[in-house]
Amino acid sequence: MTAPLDVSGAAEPARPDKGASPGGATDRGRSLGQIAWTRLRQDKVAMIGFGFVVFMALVAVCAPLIVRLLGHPPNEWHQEMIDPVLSTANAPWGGMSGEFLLGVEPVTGRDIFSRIVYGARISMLIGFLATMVSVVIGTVMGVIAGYFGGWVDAFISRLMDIFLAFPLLLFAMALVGVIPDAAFGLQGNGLRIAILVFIIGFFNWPYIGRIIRGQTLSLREREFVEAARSLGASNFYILRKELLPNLVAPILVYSTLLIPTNILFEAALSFLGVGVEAPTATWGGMLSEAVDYYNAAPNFMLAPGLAIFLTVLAFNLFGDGLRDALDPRTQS
Amino acid sequence: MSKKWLGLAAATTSAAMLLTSCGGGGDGGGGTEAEFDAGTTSIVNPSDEQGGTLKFAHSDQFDSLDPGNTYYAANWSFTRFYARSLVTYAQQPGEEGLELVPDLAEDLGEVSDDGLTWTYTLKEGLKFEDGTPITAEDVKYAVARSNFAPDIINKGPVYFSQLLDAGDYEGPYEDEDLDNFTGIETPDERTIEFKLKEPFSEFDYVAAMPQTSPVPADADTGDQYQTQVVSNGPYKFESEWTPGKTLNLVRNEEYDPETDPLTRNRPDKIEVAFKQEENDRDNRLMSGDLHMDVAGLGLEAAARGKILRDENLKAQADNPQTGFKLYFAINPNVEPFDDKACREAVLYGADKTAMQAAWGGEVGGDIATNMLPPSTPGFTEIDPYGTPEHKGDPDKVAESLEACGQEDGFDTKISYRSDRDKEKKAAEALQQALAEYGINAELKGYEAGTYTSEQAGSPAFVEKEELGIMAYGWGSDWPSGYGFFQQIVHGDSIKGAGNSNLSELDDPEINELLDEAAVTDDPAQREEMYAEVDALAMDSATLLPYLDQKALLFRPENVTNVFFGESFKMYDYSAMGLAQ
Amino acid sequence: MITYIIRRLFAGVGLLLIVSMVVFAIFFLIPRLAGTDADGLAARYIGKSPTPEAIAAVKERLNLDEPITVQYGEFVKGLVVGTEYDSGTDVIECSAPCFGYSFKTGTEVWPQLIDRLPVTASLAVGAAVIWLVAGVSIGVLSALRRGTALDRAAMMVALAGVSLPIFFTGLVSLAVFSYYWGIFPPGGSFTPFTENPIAWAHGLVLPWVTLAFLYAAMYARLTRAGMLDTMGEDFIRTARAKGLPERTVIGKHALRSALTPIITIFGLDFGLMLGGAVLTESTFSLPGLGKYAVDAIRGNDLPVVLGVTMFTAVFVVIANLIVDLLYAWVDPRVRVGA
Amino acid sequence: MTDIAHEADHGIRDKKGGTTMTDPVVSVSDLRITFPTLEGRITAVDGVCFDVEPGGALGIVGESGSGKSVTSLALMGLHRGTKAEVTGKITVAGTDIAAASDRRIRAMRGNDIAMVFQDPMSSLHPQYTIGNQLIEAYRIHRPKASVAEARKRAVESLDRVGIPQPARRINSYPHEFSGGMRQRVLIAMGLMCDPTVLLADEPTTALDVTVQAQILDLLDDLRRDLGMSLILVSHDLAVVAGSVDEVLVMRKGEIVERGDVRRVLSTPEHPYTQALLDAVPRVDVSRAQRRAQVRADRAQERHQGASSAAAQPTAARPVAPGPPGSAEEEPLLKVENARMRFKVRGGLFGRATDFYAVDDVSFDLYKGETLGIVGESGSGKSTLSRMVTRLLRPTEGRITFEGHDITRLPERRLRPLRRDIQMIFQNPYSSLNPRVTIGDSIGAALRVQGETDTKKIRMRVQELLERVGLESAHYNRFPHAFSGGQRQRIAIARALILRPKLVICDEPVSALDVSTQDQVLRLLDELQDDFDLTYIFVAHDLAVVRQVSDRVAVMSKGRIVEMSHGDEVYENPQHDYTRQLLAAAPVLDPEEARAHRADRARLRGSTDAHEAAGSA
Repeated sequence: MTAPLDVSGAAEPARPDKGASPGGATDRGRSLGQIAWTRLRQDKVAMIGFGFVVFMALVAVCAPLIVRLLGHPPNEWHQEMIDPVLSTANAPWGGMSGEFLLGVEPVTGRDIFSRIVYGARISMLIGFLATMVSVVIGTVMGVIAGYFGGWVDAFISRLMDIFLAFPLLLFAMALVGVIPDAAFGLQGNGLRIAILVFIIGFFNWPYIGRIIRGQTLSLREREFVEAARSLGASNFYILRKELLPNLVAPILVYSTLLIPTNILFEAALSFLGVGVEAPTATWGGMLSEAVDYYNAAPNFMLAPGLAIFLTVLAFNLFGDGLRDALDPRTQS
Repeated sequence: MSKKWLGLAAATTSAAMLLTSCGGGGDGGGGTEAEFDAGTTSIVNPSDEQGGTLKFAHSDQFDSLDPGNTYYAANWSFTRFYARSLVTYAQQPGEEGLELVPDLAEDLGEVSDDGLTWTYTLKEGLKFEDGTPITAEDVKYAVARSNFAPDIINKGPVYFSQLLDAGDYEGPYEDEDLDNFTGIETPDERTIEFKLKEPFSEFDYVAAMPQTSPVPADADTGDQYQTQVVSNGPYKFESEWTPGKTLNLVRNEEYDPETDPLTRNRPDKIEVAFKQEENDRDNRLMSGDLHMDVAGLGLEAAARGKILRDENLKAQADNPQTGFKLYFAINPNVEPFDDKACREAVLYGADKTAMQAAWGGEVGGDIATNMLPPSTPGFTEIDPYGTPEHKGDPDKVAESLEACGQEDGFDTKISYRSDRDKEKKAAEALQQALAEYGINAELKGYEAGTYTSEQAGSPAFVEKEELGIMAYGWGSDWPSGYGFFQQIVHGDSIKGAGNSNLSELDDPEINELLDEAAVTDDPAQREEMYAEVDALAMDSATLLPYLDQKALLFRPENVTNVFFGESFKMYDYSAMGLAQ
Repeated sequence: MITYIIRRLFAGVGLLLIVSMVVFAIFFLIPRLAGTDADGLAARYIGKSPTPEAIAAVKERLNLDEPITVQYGEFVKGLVVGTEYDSGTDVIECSAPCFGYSFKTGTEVWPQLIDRLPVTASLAVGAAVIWLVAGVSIGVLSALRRGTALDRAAMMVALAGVSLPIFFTGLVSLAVFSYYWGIFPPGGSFTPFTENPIAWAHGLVLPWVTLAFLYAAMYARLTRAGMLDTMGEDFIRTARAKGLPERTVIGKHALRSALTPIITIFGLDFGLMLGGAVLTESTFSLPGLGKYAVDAIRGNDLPVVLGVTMFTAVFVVIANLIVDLLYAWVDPRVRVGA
Repeated sequence: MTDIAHEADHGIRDKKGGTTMTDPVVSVSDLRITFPTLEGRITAVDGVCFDVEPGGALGIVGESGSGKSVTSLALMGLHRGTKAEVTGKITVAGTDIAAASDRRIRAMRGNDIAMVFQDPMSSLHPQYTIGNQLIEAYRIHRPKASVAEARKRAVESLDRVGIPQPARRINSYPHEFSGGMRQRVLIAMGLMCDPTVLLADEPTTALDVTVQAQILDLLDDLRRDLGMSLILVSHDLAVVAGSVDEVLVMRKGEIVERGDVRRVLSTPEHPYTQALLDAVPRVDVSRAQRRAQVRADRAQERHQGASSAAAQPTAARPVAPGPPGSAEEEPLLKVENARMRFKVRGGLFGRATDFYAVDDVSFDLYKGETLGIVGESGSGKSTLSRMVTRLLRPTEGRITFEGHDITRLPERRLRPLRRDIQMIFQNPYSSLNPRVTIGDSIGAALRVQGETDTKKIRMRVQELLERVGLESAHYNRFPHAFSGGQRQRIAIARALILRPKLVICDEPVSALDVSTQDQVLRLLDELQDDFDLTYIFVAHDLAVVRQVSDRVAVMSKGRIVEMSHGDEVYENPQHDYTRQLLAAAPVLDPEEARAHRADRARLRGSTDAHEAAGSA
């Protein structure tokens, strides 16, 4: 996936003894997190990514408001915009105008802008929630494997191998297809989203799990864990108070990098026709419908494609920046 | 030589175009001119030239090449190249194409006075591709294997097993003694007698199915038969075929055109490539590199846009009705549709123009107001739930809602096949239209592969999931009201799985009418009865027909004798040849 | 060494068994939990007119009434010793490894898999060559020119590469290069290499490049990170202190170290891809294993889905084994038995 | 091997080595090296000048951050292409490093001047055989030489540095060698082209003391036999003492003192050098002497600081407790026949074999005394200390603390015991959780033991922080804001917060600079007095152990080979291994160092075969 992230401090160089007064003037009394944040703020590219992520999150949250101001309800048909013979927009540029900012969908005449805005909700929601599922499962399994070692580690490691040997996309497709229509007290799109979140999250946990396991393995050997044990701390206390704070950085970084992966995964599933129920707008779904109109309505293809691209890029930029900021090796 | 000819052809088309644009065209007449929709009613490029390789492409693959094991119109049309049935459809454009003509049989079926025995006599001198003569036993065996061994061969229709009086015959694979199959008697080498349980006046249509194409028992390989079908038609398999691989047909030397009412031997070779990408297929069609889309479902959106914008290309396209009725079935066992008024609210609320748009606008289909397809003999236009411009009638909706006590509307579900984009869009259109009246429908997409077997086609599932409205489409197995209606409105056809009577309509009056039509000899009388069924079915307010589907078909210039066959609702492949 | 390989092969078989169990559970168990009974499952294999007789007959033929464990047992038996199918008139021998029999198309799954493998393999091998060459060289170059405009530009492109959904790049490239300009054939066509190598390559250029773009971007990032780590290693300083020219320092000392971990990742990626590049094959309608699987999932052709998944898992297991052996060869520290 | 046999001949040093006869091979003048950082450029080396004569030996000594390594890299021209800015003039074997072309520099590297790096594991490419790496070094400078020739040369070179069976071992990979052997390989690589100057940057820091002595002996030999100049860079004055003629002492990028090694070590001029020398623990200074010194210093401090400090709790304590055996009191800790077994996987079939890290160890420990445990890496000393703290459960034997058998107590019942036995770890960078404030780190012990009153915890932590020489305001800071020495103080505070009776110090100063080492040792001494502590002091450094221990146990291969009163062990060692260790210990006096070298050669004669087998 990406370059391994070392636990903060592991590769820290020995500092010259500066006498009785600790630290330089700059990092006096601040946590590593605060230092990382300062460094992150200096990384312009990462901050642009962060800005765009925040922007997309806002778009997703405020979708109804934005659409009310700038567009039409996402599922509203506008046949007056469609040529009855050709099925595509009856205005130039795919119907792009002040009224329809990104033009209209062929056949239905729905507002592409509104659908992109609403599509952000699905992408972001599933991206975030699925990542949380992966992170929770991955962290728990990774920490358990790394901390307890032995047969527990062997078992969990094999389990991760097995997961990695699965063609995930096929599995997810198959699973979404065979899942019941009402379960867990949910139905309709709520259930579909829950299932997508679970499946995407569930299949991706080994990626996080492996990293956390590795980190835990190296942390476990650190003397502060032994020190805690020699104070009489229980395993649970050590996991929670000693290991977890050190795992926050890698978890944060890999969550940030997993979100875009999951957004792409959701888009791919929608593209392959497995996703939330119509007529709910999703970027992947729009893209798959746009295939037929690549020449008559290129705006229909480009809009969702670029939406996915920019969002994923923004997350990646931010995640890369975050990793650099939290990486002790680049501290100098 | 050929270059000159092409240049000439190009000149003619542009002249025709000029004429069209001056408003002079349209009459068709001889119908040899290549103009838009000419192939729907007339033969384009008539020619008797032989030779060449006719190239077909399929975007997927046939359910089976075994003539006894297939249920797709395209395949029924295609198998005519190597599998002749007892009777078949005439090779004519327009309505004449719906007429039956004897093929292997000397004449159409002869029915006994009690209506229980249909007798066919094979022509003389008929041979399989290996030269062995075709006997009545071979036809009997073919029917036995295709209808009575559902564990092995189950993709085709099962009219014979429903109609024939065969007792508990277990099929040729379980019971190797064909004499135990009493549903068909073969008093001599050439006579075939079908013994029916009850009279059935339209039996000739059943006999026209490829299932009556003879199969030599010792060459049968069960469900593997499709890899090496023993031909009795003008072409045979070049070699053993592997499913998915390109199919090559070559001339069958044992075929005698004299015995054939059709001319179906123009090309030297026939080739079918499967799993061809649609857009690629369309481009190759337009370039003439490929001759036909064998599935006959029409062009994809990209090509459609291109053709409709380009008069030259448009002149090579036809836009006939496919005989498919697109409709929503409303299930009265799902609340609140137990109340007819609630069903009527849906019928009045539907915006059929939006649904038409979903299927590609005017090119995609004509707005339908009743169930029976217009090309069916006896079709009468009625519009019992008509609304202004087909866009829905707010007043009537409000009235109906009030009548069923749901003034503020209600919640329901609309199911559709998720991998069928147009059906999905039509369902969305209905959802949007109903939403305006407070009828909030949740869309439920299911895979087409399981839609009929497990979801919409399972009454238990429908009730459990409360699928009030279900998108569906239906085409007739043969061009009559019986063939169209029997499966979708007859109470007896309701099944636990694989049900097509989605509205679970079980109206004694309709059932009786259909049963009676089955034993009525006079076609005119039958047609009247079908129109009556049509009216009754509409009156049940459980069916919302919205479109008579149309396809935009393309015929490359180098293909001769192209016309739309009304029988299988696609170009008649058997007649085609290639310009040399 | 031999013992090690044998042990790994056994572990691989175990892995395959688990994979098959999971797939089996997904396709045979979950539909039942979702409320589909044996009748419904049987109806999937029947054409447009599933009569009760047909359903009963098919249920019996496919053992759908048997408990799932028995059905699974049959499947495994088929894999190990082969099995037989009744075609009606004959008994079809499906010899081991029998991946099952598609009742939808009336064909054995195994020959179908073998039939589609060349497509997927052509796609995977070609793309892999491109992405390895492009990704690694860009990564190395970027690392060596760290901080320069070249590095930044390359890394931005790489980041864009990993951020672009492959089906989008695929569609755009199809639209531009195939439909508008007509330089390359549209998807859907595959000419076997043995038939016409030029047409083979010509038809695969777009899928290759599309697929390789994503992976090249990933590998460029990985390589760069690996190179940067390696260039900071003590042994690089040693190599320089020996007086080695920079070319040797990088080409011999740095690259070997930096590329070693990439072998593992490549093995897994390549193994998975041999089981079908689902999105690429779908976008370009290439008749490979991925497309086969997607079609099978859509058409509910369970034996095929099971077959493709198992096939993929086999590739992954083999790829992992090869990678581990290769790794031991490249990096003496992990040599087995040490 | 033959060269080693003649080693005794080199006991007398060639005194002419340091005088000027020809042009210097290495000449550095006004060297200044700066690095850019986020807070602007920092100067790592500032105005350094020195010359090295042909055949001469120069030592560069300094603590971390003194700029000694940066200087040595500059000699190789290894700052080229980095962000470092180098000014001043460096000439190596006639090559002007600043002006020469890259090609010229490359021709010089390895050929005129060869460098031996600190960490032999990471300095060799792990994926190539050593032969490959040696041959490469030769052929790059002798392009006409055939592979066979280069290979022959490589075998010779390996033989020269004392690698047994060099013709066979040449095909081995670095990881197949022990640390000392790897360092020899690295030296052999340096010798491939007969360089004029050998530059060794901390060549022995990662090695055990006996191996360190061997490597230093080897370097000394080579220099003499091959007439090379040697530049030896180290943080340890004792390491350079016996190996160089001239020494530079660096501090913060500047040279604070230079001169003949004997002169600098005997009569240092600069206060920093003096302080440094004072801080170096001396193996010849006994526990009693040192304690007396510490107490005297402390009393003086107090006297100067506050005259009110009348009551000295230390005064009541004897300098050393009575002889252990004769004490009528119960021993605080009793270890009987303790064994610790680990399963080691390996072999073709992955069969596990048993390995005893601690094998049949017994000792008693009395209240108030300090037991030093000394041994080299792998001797089992750390395992033993973890058994005593019950971080490990002994496989066999018995451990009794205050009369209670704690050998097999379950984790839950151990909690009260944790109050009484505490541990101070070796690496203060790894023993403090970087994500937890030091206040929380120290307070964790109280919290784990059930204290819930946050205010109380805070108060006690701050109290203790001040006691170990930090400020109470540091409570909310994170470990990264502290230096190594300060971190170790924090670690000590954490160990003491529960007021334990027994503290096990596992190499508490080995990661620290010499001057800091001394401060921490003093602190430990003081605390022992103030808190009435009993110590087990585990270390590899003989001198450190001697200074803090009442009794000393020498461990080797899991066993205690010798245990007795501290001075007894040092002045009258009974076991061969102890003698080896003592002979290997670096000493500050150059003359004595030479005498030790001769001793070592004699000792080695008897154990040569054994050592060769052990390192394979």
